[in-house]
Amino acid sequence: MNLTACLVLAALVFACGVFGMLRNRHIINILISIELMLNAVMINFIAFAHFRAADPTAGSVFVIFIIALTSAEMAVALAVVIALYRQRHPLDVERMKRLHG
Amino acid sequence: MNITDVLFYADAALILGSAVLAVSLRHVLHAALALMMALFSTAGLFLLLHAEFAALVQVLVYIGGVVIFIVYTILLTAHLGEEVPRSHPAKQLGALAGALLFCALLLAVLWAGRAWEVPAAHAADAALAQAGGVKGIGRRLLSAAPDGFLVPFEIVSLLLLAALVGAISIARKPAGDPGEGPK
Amino acid sequence: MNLSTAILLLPDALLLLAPFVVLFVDLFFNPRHEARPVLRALSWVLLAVGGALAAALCCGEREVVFLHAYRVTPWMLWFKVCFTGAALVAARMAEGCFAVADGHPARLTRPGEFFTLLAFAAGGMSVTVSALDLITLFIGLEMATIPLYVLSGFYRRHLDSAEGAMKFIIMGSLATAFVLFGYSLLYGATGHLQFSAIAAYLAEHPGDPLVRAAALFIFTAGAFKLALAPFHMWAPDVYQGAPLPVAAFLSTASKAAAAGFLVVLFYGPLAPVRPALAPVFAAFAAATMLVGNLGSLRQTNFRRFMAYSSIAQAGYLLLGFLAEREYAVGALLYFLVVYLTANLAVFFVYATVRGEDVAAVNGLSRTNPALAAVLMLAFFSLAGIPPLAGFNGKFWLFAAAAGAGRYWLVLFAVLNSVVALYYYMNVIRAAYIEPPAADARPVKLPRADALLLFVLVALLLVLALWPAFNRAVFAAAL
Amino acid sequence: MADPATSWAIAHSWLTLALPLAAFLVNGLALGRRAPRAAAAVAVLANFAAAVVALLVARDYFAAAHPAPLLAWSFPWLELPHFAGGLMLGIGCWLDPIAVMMLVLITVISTLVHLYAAGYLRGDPGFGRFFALLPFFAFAMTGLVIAPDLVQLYIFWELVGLASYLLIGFWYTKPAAVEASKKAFIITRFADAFFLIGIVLVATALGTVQFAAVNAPAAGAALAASPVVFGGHSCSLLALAAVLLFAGAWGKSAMFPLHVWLPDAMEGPTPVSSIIHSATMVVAGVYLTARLFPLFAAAGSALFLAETLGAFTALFAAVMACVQTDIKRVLAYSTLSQLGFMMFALGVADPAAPAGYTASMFHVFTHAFFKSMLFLCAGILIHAAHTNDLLGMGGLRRKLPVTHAATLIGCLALAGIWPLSGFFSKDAILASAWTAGRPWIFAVGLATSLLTAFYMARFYLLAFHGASRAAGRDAHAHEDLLMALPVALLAVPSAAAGWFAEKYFAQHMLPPGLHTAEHAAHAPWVPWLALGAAVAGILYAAWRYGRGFIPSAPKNPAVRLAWNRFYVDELWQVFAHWLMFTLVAAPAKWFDSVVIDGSLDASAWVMQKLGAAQRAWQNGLVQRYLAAMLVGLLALWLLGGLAK
Amino acid sequence: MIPTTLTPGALLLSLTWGIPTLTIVALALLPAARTRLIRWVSLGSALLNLALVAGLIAAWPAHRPPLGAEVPLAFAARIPWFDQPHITYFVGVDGISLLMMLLAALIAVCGVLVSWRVEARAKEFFIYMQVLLAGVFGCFISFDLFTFFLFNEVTLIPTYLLIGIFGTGRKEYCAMKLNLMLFAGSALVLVGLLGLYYASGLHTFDLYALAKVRFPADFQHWAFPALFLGFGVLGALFPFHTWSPDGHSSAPTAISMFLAGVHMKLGGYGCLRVAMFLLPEGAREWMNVFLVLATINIIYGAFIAVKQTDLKYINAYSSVSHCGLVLFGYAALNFLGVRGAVLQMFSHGLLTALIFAVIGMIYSRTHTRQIGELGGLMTRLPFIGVAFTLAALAGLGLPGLSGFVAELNVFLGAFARTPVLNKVCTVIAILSIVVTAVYLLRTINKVLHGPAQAKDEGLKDADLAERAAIVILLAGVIVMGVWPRAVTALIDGSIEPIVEQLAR
Repeated sequence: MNLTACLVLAALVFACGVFGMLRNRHIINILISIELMLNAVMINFIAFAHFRAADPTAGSVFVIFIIALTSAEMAVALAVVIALYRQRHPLDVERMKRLHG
Repeated sequence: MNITDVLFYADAALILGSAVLAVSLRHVLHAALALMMALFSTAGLFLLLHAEFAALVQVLVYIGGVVIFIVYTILLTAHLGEEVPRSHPAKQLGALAGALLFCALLLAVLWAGRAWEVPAAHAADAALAQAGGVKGIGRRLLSAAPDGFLVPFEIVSLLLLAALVGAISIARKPAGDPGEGPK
Repeated sequence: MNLSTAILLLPDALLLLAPFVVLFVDLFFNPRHEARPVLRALSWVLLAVGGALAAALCCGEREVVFLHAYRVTPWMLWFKVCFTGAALVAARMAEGCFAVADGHPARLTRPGEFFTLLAFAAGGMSVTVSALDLITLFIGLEMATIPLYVLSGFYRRHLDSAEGAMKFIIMGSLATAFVLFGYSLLYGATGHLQFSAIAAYLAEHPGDPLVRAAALFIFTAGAFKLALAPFHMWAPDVYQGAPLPVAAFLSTASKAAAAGFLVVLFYGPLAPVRPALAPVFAAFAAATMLVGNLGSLRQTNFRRFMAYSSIAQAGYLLLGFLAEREYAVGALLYFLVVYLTANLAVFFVYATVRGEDVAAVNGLSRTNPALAAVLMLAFFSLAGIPPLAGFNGKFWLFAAAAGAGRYWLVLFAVLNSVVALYYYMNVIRAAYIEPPAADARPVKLPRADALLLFVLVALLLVLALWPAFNRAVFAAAL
Repeated sequence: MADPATSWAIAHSWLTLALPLAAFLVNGLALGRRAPRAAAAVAVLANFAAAVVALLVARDYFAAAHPAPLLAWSFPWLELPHFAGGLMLGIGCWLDPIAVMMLVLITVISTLVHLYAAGYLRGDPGFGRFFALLPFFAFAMTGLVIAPDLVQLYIFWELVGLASYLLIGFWYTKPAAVEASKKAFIITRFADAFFLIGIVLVATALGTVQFAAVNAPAAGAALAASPVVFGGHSCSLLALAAVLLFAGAWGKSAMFPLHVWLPDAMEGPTPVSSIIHSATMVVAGVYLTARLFPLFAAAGSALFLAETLGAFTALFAAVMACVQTDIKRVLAYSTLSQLGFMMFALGVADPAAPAGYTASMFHVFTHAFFKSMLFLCAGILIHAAHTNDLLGMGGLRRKLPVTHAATLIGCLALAGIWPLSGFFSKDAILASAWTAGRPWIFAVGLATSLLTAFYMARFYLLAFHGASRAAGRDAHAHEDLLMALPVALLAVPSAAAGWFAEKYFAQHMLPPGLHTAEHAAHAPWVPWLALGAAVAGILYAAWRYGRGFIPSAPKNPAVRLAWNRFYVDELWQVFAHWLMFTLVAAPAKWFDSVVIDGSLDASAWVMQKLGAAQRAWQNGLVQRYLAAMLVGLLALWLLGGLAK
Repeated sequence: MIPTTLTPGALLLSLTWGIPTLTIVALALLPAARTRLIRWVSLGSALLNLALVAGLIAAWPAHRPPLGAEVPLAFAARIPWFDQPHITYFVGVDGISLLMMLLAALIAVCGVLVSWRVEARAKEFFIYMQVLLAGVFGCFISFDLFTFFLFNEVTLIPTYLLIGIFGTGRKEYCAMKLNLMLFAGSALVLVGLLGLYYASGLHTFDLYALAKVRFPADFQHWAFPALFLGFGVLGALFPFHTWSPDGHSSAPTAISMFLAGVHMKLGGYGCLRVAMFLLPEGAREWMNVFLVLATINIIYGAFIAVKQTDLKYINAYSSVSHCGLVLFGYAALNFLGVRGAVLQMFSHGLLTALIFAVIGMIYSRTHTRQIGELGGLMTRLPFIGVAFTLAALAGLGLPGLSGFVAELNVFLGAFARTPVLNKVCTVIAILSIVVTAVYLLRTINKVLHGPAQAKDEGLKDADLAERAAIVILLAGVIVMGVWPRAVTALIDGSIEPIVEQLAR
């Protein structure tokens, strides 16, 4: 276990998120991919905190804030999903193209 | 290779595996469960890295709150009926290529900047041991000292309030209120 | 902390209090959830903020640091002026949307939530520029964004609105992921979250490649919020879906916040890496101007049009980052203030005529000469024609790029503003040369709105000619 | 006898300039429209006063035994600092024998023509306007002849051209007149452009434009010393400058092939033809050549041109005059022919043997009188017969006795019959050509004399003899006093000028710098030969037209060619039109609207298309947007991270 | 030392744009229906300005600084304005700017006079016109490059509206084209100005401070063409001239007069004042290129004018040709050339304004500008006809009228420059006067001469206001032609320093 391994892991997870974000058509799938990316960032923070930082606590603190933020963001995102659903709009990003040009 | 290493690599494999599953499973609910899996194993990684409090929050808030909320939304919207069709293979391939390219470049950038291999002013081991603990974090979060995070802590509460107001505002059923918009 | 330093914190305190005031008024004194009481509450608070800002600018000290995590200096105050002003104008703009008849496409409901979120967003922006550590910065920026996600999707029965909001959220989240990655690298490189500690580390290790990589990631957040190409693509869709006042707020305050965010970092802890990023600023500025201007050509939807126009303006804005701090911050502030003023005036005119399309102002000079004049002056200011302040604003920024020796970029930018002049003049043509629609009739403007418009237009002239403002923003940047 | 230095008249010679100008201003601004008769009176009186002053000037000037050129007065007009050390252009009065001669000629004839016009144009709606424009011409012409430098000359040269333009087009509702005026202006302008180039060249090379300096031997030497090298060829700057300066004379004096404007100029009222297009303005070219004679002589090129062009034009125009039937055109071609005489006389002269120079000036002098008189007579004829066509006249000698007598004098003078004025001057020219050793030029001159005599006799016979062909139009033919008086007055010098002035010219009219003429051996047979030719011409005309023969439309192709003026006009039309409109202007317009404007519109189109493409790319699919963000991030790395 | 406060002299100078500005306010406050009052206020303001400029010219001999003064301006004041970037409100006048101001003031008065019949949206019309005036005057008194540029750009706003609202023909297209091309020209200027600001190392836009700097050759190498081309666009330099025929032809009469007569001159003025004055080495290096372009302008504009059939287009292309003569004069890089160019600016300004005025009067009566549809107007409209004739004659460079004086200086100056190219181009330029004669005579012959047309029966000749406008302009044309020393005395001393600088 070393820092490099952690970072590579985080990068890979992040890349997974990128892949999912580009590939999946369901909005919630895309949101899940975003969660993965944020998760990768958290891995980074914790890894840096553990292996290198002069102020290791800060890493954990930041992670906590990220989680708080994510929940806020997800709450809003899911609210919009529900709003879309209420208007009988398919949760398919490829059909979400009323606005363009 | 000691036991920590073994645990780490196993955990990493788990994280990565569930991440791959989370983005490649077609069914949303399955994907959400895979995400939950990934987050769980990440919490495990945090433990390995002595970030106990982060792991705790991860499990309680992230998984217990956010992912459950996702699942709840999935269930709520599921009876919309139709499945979202699979992406066009070319697009999937493109996404894969894009992700790989991204990953490669990301690693290249990190590699170019591999300054971490020269250890900087590293925290003392003793400090490290309790850095991720509840006590340390709690003190920092509520401290007005130069190294405290009281201000952002207060502000994030505002943020959460704002998100709450907003989410409710949007998600609330519009039936009751007088017409708004023609649709 | 004595009075003259404490006064610097007063505006922020009031601004962060504003959403609560609105919520409070809405919950307890507005049983029928009408727009007017909450709007009035918000307006008064914002005016109080404005007063506090003025007081802080006039008699405040040069700096105050609150709890080691929150700093206020004059240039930050100017940013706060932008946020407050934009919020105030957007709020007034929104009032009309709450007042229109049921069934009108512009109709808004739930004023309590609307104004609360608007106030939250302004507060978040204010926090962003005052941050002294990465967490506060991050939280501030998110607080400036998340309410806007909601606001842009505020029409619950408009698919456009929800679609725009969804796109905004998805793309915004990706940007958040990027910037967080950047923060993590920065944290990893320096081991700290406090700006002072980061700066200290960078002073010792100026060429740390990890920091530069971090800076690139962090830049994306600003790029996204400023809608720099190719991070711009959310903007037209979101603006089009969003209620008009929200679009106005997005194109003004939100951009100012993004600029503030970049200033905080690139003239703060990350200053040592900024010179290395000059090619980035130059290339993104060029691409953004081009994309924005091309997109604006032949747009018929007003908000889309303004979105592209704002994108182009963001491109000009980016030129400021090529200069050194003493010059850049002043130039950016100057540009922002006049850009905000003009943009808000334009949006206000469209809000008044309730136009979805650019063509809504056809023949405006016949039906509402005063409104038409406002529109014309505002657009000429955006186009950068003197004696309106937009000219000076652009000039200062071009001077920044020229000072960095990038004359080709300046030329490219000015030629871009030729294209911009084309489409701005097309709107002016609509207002002045096209005949009015058959059913067009004069709009009756409430006195407060008329005053507001007058102030906005007067500002465009006063800021251009009266040197005190220039002196103030450039002195504030020191 | 007054001394030129203290002479009142010379000191006040500006009056010759100022009086007509005043008449022009007063008539043009005030009187012309409201009180046309008063305008006529003002114009006549002003010209008369100017003539008096001019005569006094002449008297005082020639009082000296060897009258030297002198600058009577000068006003600064425009300073050219930093140009060849600073140059002051002024409006001044440079008096030398030819200038004084011209001054007298212009003012006197101008006065008479003004008088005549008061009768001729009586009742014309433009009466007042005419009496504004004609003094303007007198003013301009005076300024031209007294010019001490090239720039003043050019200024008044152009003003004279303007006056000519305005007067040819006097009847501006008549399309032919309008066309003719335009043609005259543009063709002379074409020549003047080269003239101006010449002036600029001389001014630049010498740093002066004063005639005194330009004509000095040093100037010629300086010009000759600097060759112009262009594309491997070199020619002396002197030759080039001389040819360019001569170009002005070429156009103004209507030398072939720039002669086409002069016959058309007859569309103007007859008094205009009389003074401008015969007596004074058209000889300005000859005058210019005489003015710059030393310079031209040094160059050679210009005099060679003058000689050959003059001779050719003399013969060429005479041929055309023989077949014309328009009364004024006959006179116009005759004028062309005589201008050719004057020109080649100058061409054959050289500073050492200036007989040609003297003869040319002499002919200018005599020709002015009888030709202006002939035109005035033609005017009376036109009034009488209500037509310009000689074929529509005939038998007018009883109805118009004064005119008849005057015309006879004029025709004989022009034909060169002793002892009328034309004989002396023409004889002098022919003699100078012979003595200068130019037999071919002499032969051409002689042939022209013969033709001249023929067409003038034809003119006379067709107009006055035979039965009237006017079909009653001439029933009210009469001689107006105002018109007859100038004619009668002009008949005197026409008849006698040569006789009494010959010696005078030989004595005084010498190129600048020469005080006594070395008269070469006079070939005594030349006058006899010339007289013989003239008589032969007259006899032939009498034989052809004396018996009441009416020329019908010519059938002989050679005559037809001459009748159609050798198609030079048509060639000009085609050439000028093709060159200017088809070859240059049309492609230029095409280039402007298609290439230049087109490229602008194309760039706008490209921008629009790019805009459309950019908007098409923004297709609403969020994943494309996300991909764009990724691309942006990659671009960031490339720009800011990897590329150090 | 130049005062740094608003001295009385500087105040007077500022009033030249201050009066129009105050008039704008006054007009804005007047009710739109009171067109008579609006007209009179505009005329009063224009006359006041003319009086002011005349007064300044009268005062010039007494106030002109001694030869060799560091700042050869009268009434100069350098008032600090902005600190960052460092900008001053630096006003002053020299002979050249006074002459240009006189031109502007004269044409302003005439412009109001010929617009006497504008009824529809008259308030807007006169307001925009005053904006245009303010910009132009401000430009001529500014010696800080920023303010100079600023005032220059101010003229863009009203131009678009004036042409777009009140114009004729393809007015919107033409207005847009004019504005975009001029703005693009300004782009180059802006880059050049910023270059001067930084490359001088002084961080100033002060013209005379910059003039003391010897800019590095490689800077001059690119900055000169940028500035010269940039201003050249406004001066209708080939091939960036096409905005001018279209724009000027579509504009309403008074605006055509002002745009072609004064506004275009800002380009020539800027070329001289900024590009050549500050970057003499660049000027020497590039002048052959611009010489050739200017020659093309002259001959090309003239030939195209030959082919045009719309009166305004004829005059507009004639302007292209004549404005080419301005740049051509500059290309001589010597005293006479520059003086000729300045004289040509003045002369052409008056002339083209006169011709546009006359064309406008003809158009307002006959409702056509096609020369094929016109004819015989001299009989119907003698006053206008005579004015047109005189204007055309001045245009073709007839001595005694203003054009000749300018052309003579330009030709002599250009020919005096040594290179063969100069001489060849001068010859070509001189030959262009023939083409000029062709199109001008063709025009007046077709329009004025020939038999009077029945459909023109009852046309009224110029009214009092129109006569006044014509007389004012004609007087200028004649005075300059007959007594050019009146004009050269004003400008010669101010051209000296520029030429000295050019030789540096």
